Amino acid sequence: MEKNEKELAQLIQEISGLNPKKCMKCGKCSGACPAFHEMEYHPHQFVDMVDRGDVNRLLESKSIWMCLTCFACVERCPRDVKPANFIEAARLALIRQQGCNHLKDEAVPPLLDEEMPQQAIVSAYRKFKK
Amino acid sequence: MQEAMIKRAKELLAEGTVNRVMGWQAGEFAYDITPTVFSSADELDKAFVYNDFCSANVSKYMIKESRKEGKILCFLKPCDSYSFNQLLAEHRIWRDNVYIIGIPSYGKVDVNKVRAKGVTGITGIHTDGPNVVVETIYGSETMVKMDVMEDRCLCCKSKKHMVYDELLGEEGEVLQSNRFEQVEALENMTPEERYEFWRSELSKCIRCNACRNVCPACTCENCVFDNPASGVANKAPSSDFEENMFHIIRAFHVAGRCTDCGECSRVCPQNIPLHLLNRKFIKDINELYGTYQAGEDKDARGPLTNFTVDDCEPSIVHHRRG
Amino acid sequence: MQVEETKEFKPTIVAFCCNWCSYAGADLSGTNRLNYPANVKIIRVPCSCRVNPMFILRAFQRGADGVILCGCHPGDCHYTTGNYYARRRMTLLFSMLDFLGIEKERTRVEWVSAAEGAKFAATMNDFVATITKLGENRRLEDIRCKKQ
Amino acid sequence: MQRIGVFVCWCGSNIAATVDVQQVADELAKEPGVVYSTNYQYMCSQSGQQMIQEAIKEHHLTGIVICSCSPRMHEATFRKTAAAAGLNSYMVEIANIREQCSWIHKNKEEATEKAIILGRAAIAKVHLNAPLTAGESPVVKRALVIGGGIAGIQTALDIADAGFEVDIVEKKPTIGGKMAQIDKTFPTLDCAACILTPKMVDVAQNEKIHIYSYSEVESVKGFVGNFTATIKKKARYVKEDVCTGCGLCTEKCPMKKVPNEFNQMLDNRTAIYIPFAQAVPKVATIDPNACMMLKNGKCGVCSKVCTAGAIDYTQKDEYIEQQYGAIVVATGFNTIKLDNFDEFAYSQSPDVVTSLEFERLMNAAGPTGGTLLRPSDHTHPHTLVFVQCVGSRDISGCGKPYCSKICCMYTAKHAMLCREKYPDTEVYVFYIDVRTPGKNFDEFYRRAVEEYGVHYIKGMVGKVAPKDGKLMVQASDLLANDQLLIEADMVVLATAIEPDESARSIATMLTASMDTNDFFTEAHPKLRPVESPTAGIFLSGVCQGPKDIPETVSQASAAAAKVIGLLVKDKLTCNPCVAESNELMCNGCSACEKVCPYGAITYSDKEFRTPYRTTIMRRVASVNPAVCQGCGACTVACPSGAMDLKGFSTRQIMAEVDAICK
Amino acid sequence: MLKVSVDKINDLFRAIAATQKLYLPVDTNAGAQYREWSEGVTMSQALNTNRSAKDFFFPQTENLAEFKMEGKKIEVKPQVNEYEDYVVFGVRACDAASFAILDRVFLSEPVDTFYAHRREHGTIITLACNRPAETCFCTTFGVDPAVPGGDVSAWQKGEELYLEAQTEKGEKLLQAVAGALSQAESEDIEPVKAAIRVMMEKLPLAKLSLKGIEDQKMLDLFYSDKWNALSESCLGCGTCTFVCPTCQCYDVRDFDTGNGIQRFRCWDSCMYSDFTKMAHGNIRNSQMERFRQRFMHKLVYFPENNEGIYSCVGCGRCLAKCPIHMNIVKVIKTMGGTENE
Repeated sequence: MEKNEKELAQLIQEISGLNPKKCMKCGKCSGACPAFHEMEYHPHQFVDMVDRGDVNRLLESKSIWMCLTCFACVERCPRDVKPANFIEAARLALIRQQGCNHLKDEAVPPLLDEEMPQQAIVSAYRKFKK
Repeated sequence: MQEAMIKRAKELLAEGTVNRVMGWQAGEFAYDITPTVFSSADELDKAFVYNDFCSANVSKYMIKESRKEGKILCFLKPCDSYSFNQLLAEHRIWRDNVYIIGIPSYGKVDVNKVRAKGVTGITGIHTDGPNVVVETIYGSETMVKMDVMEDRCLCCKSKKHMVYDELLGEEGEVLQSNRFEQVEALENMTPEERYEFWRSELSKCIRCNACRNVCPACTCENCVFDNPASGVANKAPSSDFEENMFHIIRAFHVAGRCTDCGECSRVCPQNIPLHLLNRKFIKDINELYGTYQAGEDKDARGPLTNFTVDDCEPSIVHHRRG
Repeated sequence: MQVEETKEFKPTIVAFCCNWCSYAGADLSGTNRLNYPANVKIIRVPCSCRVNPMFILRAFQRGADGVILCGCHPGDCHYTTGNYYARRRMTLLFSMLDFLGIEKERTRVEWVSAAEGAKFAATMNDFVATITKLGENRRLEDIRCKKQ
Repeated sequence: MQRIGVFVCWCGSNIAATVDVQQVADELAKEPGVVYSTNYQYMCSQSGQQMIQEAIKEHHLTGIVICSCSPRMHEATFRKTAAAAGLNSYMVEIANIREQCSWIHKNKEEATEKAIILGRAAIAKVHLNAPLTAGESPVVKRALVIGGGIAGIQTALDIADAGFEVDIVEKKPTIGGKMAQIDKTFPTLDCAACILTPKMVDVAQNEKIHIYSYSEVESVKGFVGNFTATIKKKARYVKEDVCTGCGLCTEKCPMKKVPNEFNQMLDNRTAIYIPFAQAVPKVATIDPNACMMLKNGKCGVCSKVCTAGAIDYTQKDEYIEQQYGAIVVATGFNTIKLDNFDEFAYSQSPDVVTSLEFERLMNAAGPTGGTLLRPSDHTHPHTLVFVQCVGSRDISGCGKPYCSKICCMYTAKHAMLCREKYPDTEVYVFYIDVRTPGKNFDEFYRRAVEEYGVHYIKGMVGKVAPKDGKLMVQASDLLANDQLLIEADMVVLATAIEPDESARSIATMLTASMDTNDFFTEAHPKLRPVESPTAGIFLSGVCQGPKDIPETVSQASAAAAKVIGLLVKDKLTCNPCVAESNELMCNGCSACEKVCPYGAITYSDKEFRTPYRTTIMRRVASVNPAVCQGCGACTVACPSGAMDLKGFSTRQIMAEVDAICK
Repeated sequence: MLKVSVDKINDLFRAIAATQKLYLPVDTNAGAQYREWSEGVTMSQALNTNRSAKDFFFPQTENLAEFKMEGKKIEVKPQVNEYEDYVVFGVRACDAASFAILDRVFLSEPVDTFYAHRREHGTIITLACNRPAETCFCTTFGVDPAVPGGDVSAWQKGEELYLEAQTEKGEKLLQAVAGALSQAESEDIEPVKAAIRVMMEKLPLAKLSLKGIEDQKMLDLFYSDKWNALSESCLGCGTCTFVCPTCQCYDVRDFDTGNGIQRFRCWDSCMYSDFTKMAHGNIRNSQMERFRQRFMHKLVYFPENNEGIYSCVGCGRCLAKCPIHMNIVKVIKTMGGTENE
């Protein structure tokens, strides 16, 4: 069921319902992005990567989780491309790849804080596993 | 309602606002109502009626009447008001000469449906709550009004008046109607079935022109079918083609202007569901060019005298449905 | 050989072409010697918006098996807006014919520019093939006009 | 019954090789009404034409059918031939048996059969042809130019040069338009005023040109060659012919705090004002919204100081009716409002300016006398950021979907001028694409980069935030894949341009079509770029689409050439194949009027006789044959068949259909 | 007098249909219409058909001649029809009475051969009206629905159908199908007749009389100002004329088939604006005149020329079908027709 890269890019487009081809590569999204420096790939690159079908790198990158979803890029984009929607779509696509789980089971333990209450861990599992 | 209408009409006559009243006149058997122009209080008292059989759309008469001397009072049911408004849009009525009173309509009764229940020798009919009581020489019968209501009233599109100077009774709302159901049913048939359906319907046509002459959108000085120079003139359905042609062109000429008042089907002596052709155009227009109700806004541009750059291509017909 | 050919169904096709684009396109396909069947006969009209639904019905009445309307591409109309109106009229007319159960393949609209001689020929070839497959027009014929 | 002659052309072997021309001629001879039928090698040749003419005379032909090449080739030829023989040119029909028959079919039998059918169709049509005479309409030898910017000025000068009267209607108190506000022009960097003002003077001094300044076109009626325009001359409360333009009143006026629109509101003017020193006409105008005297009758200073006695507080709007043969639209443009672009802090900081404001700030006649100073504190800016494509190429709905075309070049100009005048400034230009197609344009841009050291950064500004008197500009640098934060003193926005707000109502007045962006549509995008589809309406300058000055001037001259071409004619010959309304059948529904692209159809109430000596008033359509172009849209819109098209009448087309389907 | 049981009526139909075509009223979605009988077709119980029975002799359109054209040659080909015998079953008294009126027009010199042939080949079986409707007023014109006329008259009494030949043609038909019938007595149907007459008395229009019109001068009627109000809302459609059993006006038209001219005739209506339009124009320009023409013709001109016979049989179709419910009864009453006491 694993999708290849092209299909993934397609999926992201479908989820977002947007057309990355409309982008005229002005960079205003990245110019407006408050989380720019936290990201490995920047909003304009998201769009471009989805367009080119080069999404594996993107999905593996932490960048997509760095987006604050402040929608500055959506607001500013003159071409109605809405980069943030692609980012959200990329997140969803990734989650779908993981059986609709936000995290893989094995990825959880290293994230745990020793002092984290038991209840939080359980509710986290509830939250992140479907 | 009838009393209120007569009262108001008399007032307007008395104060000189109008000198005539367009209304409905009682006939021989309760259901045979004739649209009539009344010019005195006496006449109104004698014969003015407003009941479940006053189904004739009187808006078309205003073309002629509004050009006469003095102002005429015209009672319009909600669906008539759409036709009236459309005629205004087409500059056919001189608005200044008409005083309009909007009146409610609670659905008209189709005497043919009453007869279809095997009732004959009708001497009187009156509404009794949800029922209709029919007096005949063979006795009296009670039937549910909904069962004998005109088809067009069963899928009424609006109870709201589009144009009026004053209203009697309560104003209604534009309704969510299921009036396209029959069109849809036909669309879902195979072309062969549709062809058979229309052939059997249209072959009944006797070209009496009642549909055309009653239609408030058909107001041409000289109809193309009466004009030998038009190349399509004919008097009789002398071949299958002529039957099709008459009804296609009739519907096409009113496309975008037809308010769906349903008079064409009401008057057809051969019970051909002619309104379905008009409704098909309305449905297509709504689906392809955005919802448009003729007669709703007299300043709106009709769908066939308008376009957008991104209109669908005619080939859409080839792709839609089978 | 000859006998066989006469038996074969040869549809009558009427093509309404606007003077400025499609008629010129048809001329161009002639200039470029691009073949299409001889059953296609062209009627020149100033603009696709001159074509009245009555003309199309008339053609069927008189024995046409297919009617095609060609005009300038939307946006290129010599009269700026004519083909937009034609587009709406024809869409509604074709839909109505379909509603009456008349084969929708018998009517078509194509936009052919003055430069598209090849498209004109290809369109006509395709249309003739479609109509030939469909057979004679029976549902919108007038028996009085049939050749006896 | 017509007497029809049929002439079948061989076109050498072009037709004759695949079509049996003899058979075609023989078969067509049998058609009802055909009294003469022949074939010949080259019908279009001198001898072929002679043959036709002789046949017309000898056989008293009332109509002829030529079976030959496409009517697009020789229809005109054969029409002339017929006319020379005394037959009406419109009694000629062509059966296209070359392009649409012999050239596409290989089988001779098939091709011959088709040629015969095409011939029959032409015969059927010619049976119903009626002699048509091309109508004539006189041409008023005067042109109206709406708009007095450089486009209008150039058009007016060129038309006047050819000896025709021209009226310019300008809504502002002076002509000159946007160009008068500009400092320098690209790519030569010569001063706009230096090249514009002499032209303005030319206009003022040209006897053939009349300027209606501070005026608007109120209504336009009529059609090509014969328009009647009503011009509203707004009251300026100063007698134009008396005012000497000395300017004393403007010095004395106590109402000094009126924002100065000529300087883009960057400074103030008085209530009575002359927009700028070289204004034409150089006449003062009282702003009725600011003048104390006009508002509450207290003041009257200007009247007291005016030695010429030009002030007239009682002046009223004046309406002038004038006839024109042609109208040129030169309504120009404005920069868009920046309300939708909060991110650039335009409304928050006075140091964020549009490029047109920047022009004024750099202009020696501007509010700062040509010294570049920040509007906020009048200090010299050291870091300037230019943002391109502000509101252009925007499909999000905030701006305009098109490219405004001029911004790349003027931004390069601004950047270059800054660096030239103030070498101590750092200049950044954020661009998406730099578009410089034009003579010496790219060289100009490269000079800005290479010689003047302007920092061109591919990327867009995402946010401008005023902070401590500075402007924090956050932008992307796409090539470095970085986000920059620049501390700027000034930000200049290359604001998109849009058609002047008056354009829409003028288009409606003229029944000229517009696109969705309110630019006027040209009759043909390539081949008739300076004409509107509406006959007699011409387009000059940005009203048709974004343009720079050189392009505007060339278009202005082109429009003038077209106008001159029209005005030199004494009469216009109209295409006789126009629509015609049968009043007896018309029911006045307006369907035809709505689909007419030329506004050729008008309605009037007419009295008609009805039986028994009665009459009835009916609204009926009539077609102006001078305006109608003969598309036929109205004929189908008309449900009653009252509207028909001459030369392509319903009956003619149906006869062709019949003949073909037979 | 013969009879057949109603449940065996198909035997009778079968016997008739064996030798000639049989038409009878059949229920359709357009009311009862005459259709050819075949196995499985059942007769309508409706009082009357939507369209009148005149269609059998005077169809709505009928080809008269053809002009063949080839090039410049024209050949005239008269219409040749082959006529077959046929039977119409279930015609009501009113329609049967209308045939006599049509005959006066079409069979008087010069005889309309198309009509004459159809009339000759048709045998009419009438049916008495057991349940008359409110729109019926045939008695006003002397029609007795209890004695329906035709070539054969039929009465239904309970589960039996009684038949009696009225003409030679009828006699012949009944003889031919004698196998399907059994003998009966004439007195058997007297109660049916009586019952019908009782019902007729009860009808709302039973007392309608033309006495008041007969007494008036033709020109007084013609110039009466009542016509204006009566015709005011007339739509000018042809419904009344086309459903009328006695309207017999037609137009002769040419149709260009592309290969020649088809000359045909088709029903016309005096209500149409182009009715009797001539080169000079129209003789009746307003709808009032057209409206007046129709009723003056039926009630005054026709009787004037035909020994007092009205050109209306009181079938009531126009009462039921007029889109605006203006009809001959309202006209008669307004113009001075009285209630017969």
